[in-house]
Amino acid sequence: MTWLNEKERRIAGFAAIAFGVVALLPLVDQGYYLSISVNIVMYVVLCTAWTLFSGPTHYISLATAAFFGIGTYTVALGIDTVPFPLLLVIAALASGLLACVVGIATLRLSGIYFVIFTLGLAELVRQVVTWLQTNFSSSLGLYVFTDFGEQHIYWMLLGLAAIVYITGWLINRSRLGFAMQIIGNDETVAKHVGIDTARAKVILFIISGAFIGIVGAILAPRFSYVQPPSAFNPMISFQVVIMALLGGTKRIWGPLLGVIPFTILFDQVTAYFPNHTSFVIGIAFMAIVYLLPQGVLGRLEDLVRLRKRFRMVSAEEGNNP
Amino acid sequence: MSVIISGLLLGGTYALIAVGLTMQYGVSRIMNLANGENLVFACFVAFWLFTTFAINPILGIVLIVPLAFVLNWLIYTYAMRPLVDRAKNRGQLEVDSILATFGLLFILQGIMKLTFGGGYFNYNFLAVPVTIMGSNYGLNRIVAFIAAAVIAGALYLFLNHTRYGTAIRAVAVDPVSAGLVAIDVPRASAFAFALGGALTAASGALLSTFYTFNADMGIIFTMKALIIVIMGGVGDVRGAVLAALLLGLAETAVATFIDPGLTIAATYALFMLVLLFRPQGIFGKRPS
Amino acid sequence: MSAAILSLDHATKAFGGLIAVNDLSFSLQDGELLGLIGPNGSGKTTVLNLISGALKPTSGSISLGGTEIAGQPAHKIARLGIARTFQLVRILPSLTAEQNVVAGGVFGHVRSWGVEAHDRARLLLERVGLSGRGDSPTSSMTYIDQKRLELARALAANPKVLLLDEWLAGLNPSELKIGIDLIRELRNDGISIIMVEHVMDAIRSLCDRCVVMSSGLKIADGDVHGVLADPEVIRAYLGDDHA
Amino acid sequence: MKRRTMIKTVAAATLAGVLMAGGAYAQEVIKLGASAPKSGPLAGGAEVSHWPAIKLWLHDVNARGGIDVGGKKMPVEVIEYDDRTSGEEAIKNIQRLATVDKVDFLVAPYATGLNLATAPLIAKYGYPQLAATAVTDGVDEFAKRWPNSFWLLGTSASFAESVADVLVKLRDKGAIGDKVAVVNVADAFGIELMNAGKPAMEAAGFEIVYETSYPLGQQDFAPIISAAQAAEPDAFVAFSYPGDTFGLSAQAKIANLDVGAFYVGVATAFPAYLGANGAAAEGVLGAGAVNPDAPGMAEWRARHKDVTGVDADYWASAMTYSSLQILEQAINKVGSLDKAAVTEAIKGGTFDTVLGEMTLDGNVNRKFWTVGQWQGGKFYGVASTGIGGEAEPVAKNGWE
Repeated sequence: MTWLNEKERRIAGFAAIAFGVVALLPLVDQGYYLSISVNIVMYVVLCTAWTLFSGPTHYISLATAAFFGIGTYTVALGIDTVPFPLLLVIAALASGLLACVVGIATLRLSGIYFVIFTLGLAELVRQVVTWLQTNFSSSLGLYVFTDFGEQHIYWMLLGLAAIVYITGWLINRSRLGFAMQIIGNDETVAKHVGIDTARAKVILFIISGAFIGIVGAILAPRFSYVQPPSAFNPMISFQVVIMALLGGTKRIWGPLLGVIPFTILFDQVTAYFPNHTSFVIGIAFMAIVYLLPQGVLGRLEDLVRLRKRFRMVSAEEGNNP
Repeated sequence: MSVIISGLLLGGTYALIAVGLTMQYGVSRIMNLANGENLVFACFVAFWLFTTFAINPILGIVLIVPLAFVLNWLIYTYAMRPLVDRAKNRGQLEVDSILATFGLLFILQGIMKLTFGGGYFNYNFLAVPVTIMGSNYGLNRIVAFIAAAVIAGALYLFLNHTRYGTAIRAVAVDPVSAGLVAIDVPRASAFAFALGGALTAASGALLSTFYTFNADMGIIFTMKALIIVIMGGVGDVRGAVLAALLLGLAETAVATFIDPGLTIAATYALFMLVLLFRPQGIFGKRPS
Repeated sequence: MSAAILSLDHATKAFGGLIAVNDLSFSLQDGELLGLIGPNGSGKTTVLNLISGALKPTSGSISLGGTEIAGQPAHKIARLGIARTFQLVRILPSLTAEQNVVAGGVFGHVRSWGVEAHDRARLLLERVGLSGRGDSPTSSMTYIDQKRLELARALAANPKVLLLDEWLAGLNPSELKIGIDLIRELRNDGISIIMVEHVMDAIRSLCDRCVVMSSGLKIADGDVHGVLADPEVIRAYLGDDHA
Repeated sequence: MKRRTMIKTVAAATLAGVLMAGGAYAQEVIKLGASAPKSGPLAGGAEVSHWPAIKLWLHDVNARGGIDVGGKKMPVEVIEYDDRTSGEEAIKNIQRLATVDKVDFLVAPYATGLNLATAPLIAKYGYPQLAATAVTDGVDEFAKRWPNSFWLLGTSASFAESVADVLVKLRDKGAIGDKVAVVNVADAFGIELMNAGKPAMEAAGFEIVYETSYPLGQQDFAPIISAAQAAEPDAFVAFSYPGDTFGLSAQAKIANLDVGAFYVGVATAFPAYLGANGAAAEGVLGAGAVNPDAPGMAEWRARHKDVTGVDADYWASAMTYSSLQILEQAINKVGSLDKAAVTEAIKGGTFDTVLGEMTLDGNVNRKFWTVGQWQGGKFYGVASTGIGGEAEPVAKNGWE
């Protein structure tokens, strides 16, 4: 492949090996470690998809729960009649469509309106779904019975993670990615060099939303019983923002650095302080905000920069007789 | 007619929820996600004062407000100031304050859970019917509505007819220029944040007389408050009150004439319309 | 004389009660270098903003080679072949110099991408006097270099009309000479240019024609020397006493 | 402190002694895992009906020296996790309990959704799942799908049909006429009850004069109550959840809704309901019940207050406690901690619980309380699916 340079080929190789190794996990453990890994991979995909849009644009989207819930509901409604892979496609289309409508309506506004509107979007969709079901069907809860075990969900999520990373990488080297970089630098300049900034943002929002919808769809079989409050749980939106920002949104693998420690931290807190979860999480959270202002990624880059400088200094000193 | 009165009463409640946040977000630039927790916390304190010492909640406000003022002042000084100082631009501060107050939300929630547990609480105060034009309304709601009017009115007078109030409005419009005309911006911001917190707490005490609350409910209030603040125009008391009343009327009308299942949908539809046609808020000035 | 490539017809822009551009009409001929001058606050930058699409005119028409562009979004106008620089230089700080220039060409009316775009960017950098600086971080560049870079970015779009907003402001005398020479070369290459400028020497030595504005109105339009001698123009610049 | 256990002082001392005696025996303590909401939307309910009941049972069983397993008394230790009212979290907790903590048995999660979300996993590990707080019409299907699951609290259909029966009784007494206003919360529970309740009431000759649903989390009930009032019903029925149960009642009282029967759903049986409404609670009908005058019940309630510091509710608290009694008796009968054997023992056995004798026919408890009523400061069961000992329903007589 001529369109990959040496370095890229090496990274791709490492990534492929890493994915391969991680994919072997269900063969080692089918219990708790698999469960927490499903959660980790799920949030990795959610946060990375979120970052695809929010990283370059700096718009904070709290609509994750809405897309996720739409994905979950797509599967819950269709599982008995439609083949699962097709449901994943429908989930992607449905949440992408929602992202498109919301994006067109709100992305020309400034950031804060977008935050509030997306915050309410999950509630809105949840209420509309509830209302439709109340008035046009006999029951609210839907049962999703499949033969999928945790390991199948895990593998599907891993596969999706790979697709998200590849998509992100392709976007970065495409005109769209370059356009987003310019928009992130200076939106006025972006417009004057001919970039349709609104359209670029909407496209990214659609891609991001579609991926989140697929995650919701993949996760649906994990909950045998789907109902609006669990499918459109606003906590998902918040956790995604927090983990992604914690990791760092400047690079596509930034969120990974947030999701892993955060999921483990959350889990340990639940285990060690079941009665003080909120309190301890709150403290941990404030500490993160104050101690890691640029996220783990920022801190890591600082360290790398420091080391480089240190090396240069010591090299210079070494040259002195 | 009863729809209008019910709607206004509900709107009054919403106004109470939102005026505090409009100060905190509008002036201090802190998008306080823990606003609802602050409110529920006050509910609990009012409940505790009422059930333990038989102090009536209206009187309880006298105790709660200064306490909340000091507490919020401390929160701003020790938790928010460092963020304001290190933020390079408004966007950065927005992100940081969202994250920090999200942590604060959990801490407050944790404290409430440790002290009161996770169960539902309510108590009876002024839950007596008052008949207006043939329909009954709870006296506690009417009291809350009157209190909302008094609070909003006092705040409006303070902001528009006192020296310090004018300074605070200046900070709301442009902190940098305000600093140039010798306004102590950090102090004004801290004051506005503390004042906002105190107002929210006062609302909590009033709301506790007719809402059933538990430690997990804060976020519901925060969401409503945010919508109202944005609809009204950030930092604009008149706008917030008007938006609150509008929302109260719209929700009641939808619940009565269309379907109670669509009230949230109505809220967002209204929100969206305001955003599309007057993105600067009801009274906000269009930036040139 | 060749045909007008850009023309404004009764263009007006009002901000609330303030009329920044009042019923302005003029046209730019193909290959012409037009100076747009006037005292501070007379509405010159607003005119550039109207042409480039940063602002929508309240009324009137603006056409580029016969196509109506008034009120079109900035990105569409850019794609039709109008490029600009900014009064306060706007560099894309996280990109390298070469990427900055590439940015100008990727989305413009001649859309280049990939190796070809980078080759072109290097040529343009060379042309504005930044050869071999393609990989340097933009934050460490001097003011004149940032201005050169911005110009290269505008040229990357291969524009039909180039708008220069006080591009020569803030340069020292030796830099100024380099700058003037550079603009002259562009003009000799046949690019149509409108330049808003306060540096009168530059206007005198470069421009074919001048449009003078005062308080949003056009008060003079014509040959540079004639216009600068017009009493009304002098009054606008210096006040009634000097007329 | 890792894994806050709820062992009380006496038991803890015994346990410490046993542990210090050395690890000669493979196991001395029975580990019981519990994952349920301590935060999130359902925490409010779990704090009333779920956690205190576990605490009380643990106190009781350890005060006896533990569970008698094949002649040896083994104290019980509970490992608690907060599922934050989230299915993902609940699944992870169950995984952790089963594979990391390696607990011997589980307390079933709280509420219908979380029980169903975790059921496949619990089935995979073979624990008996005694769902004491799930009300759903799928009980038989679920019992078949997961043979280790047991469904104790009843079905929505029975709950709703009983409401119609109670209304018929009241009509026969002349307390109410034919006009009924029905509202429901737009959640699984509310909708299932509405779907079963409406036809049942219509079949019994009632006329539905007002009908609507409202979303979960609704806080303002003035429009609903005034619209209902405008329809001039004789009875008001709300298939509601805790927050709305309180809200509807408060609004009905303020509006002085003049009905002969007032029914609200979940949380009517909470002690807080009486606390909030005082004398106005008298005559209010609600979902679920117990017989507070049954033998041992008063004593049990007193002990509940004593040990946990809070009052038991008049419905699910006792069922949660009973589910643990069933588990204890089944372990006792089998004489080992073998999960499959204990599950089998639960299937075939008859158990002595605080709610009386209980058998699980096809993994389902067929005898349960469906409607209760506040009468003289206690919540009496007025309808059940054949338990016996029902109180007579009385007319709601004003709000003073």
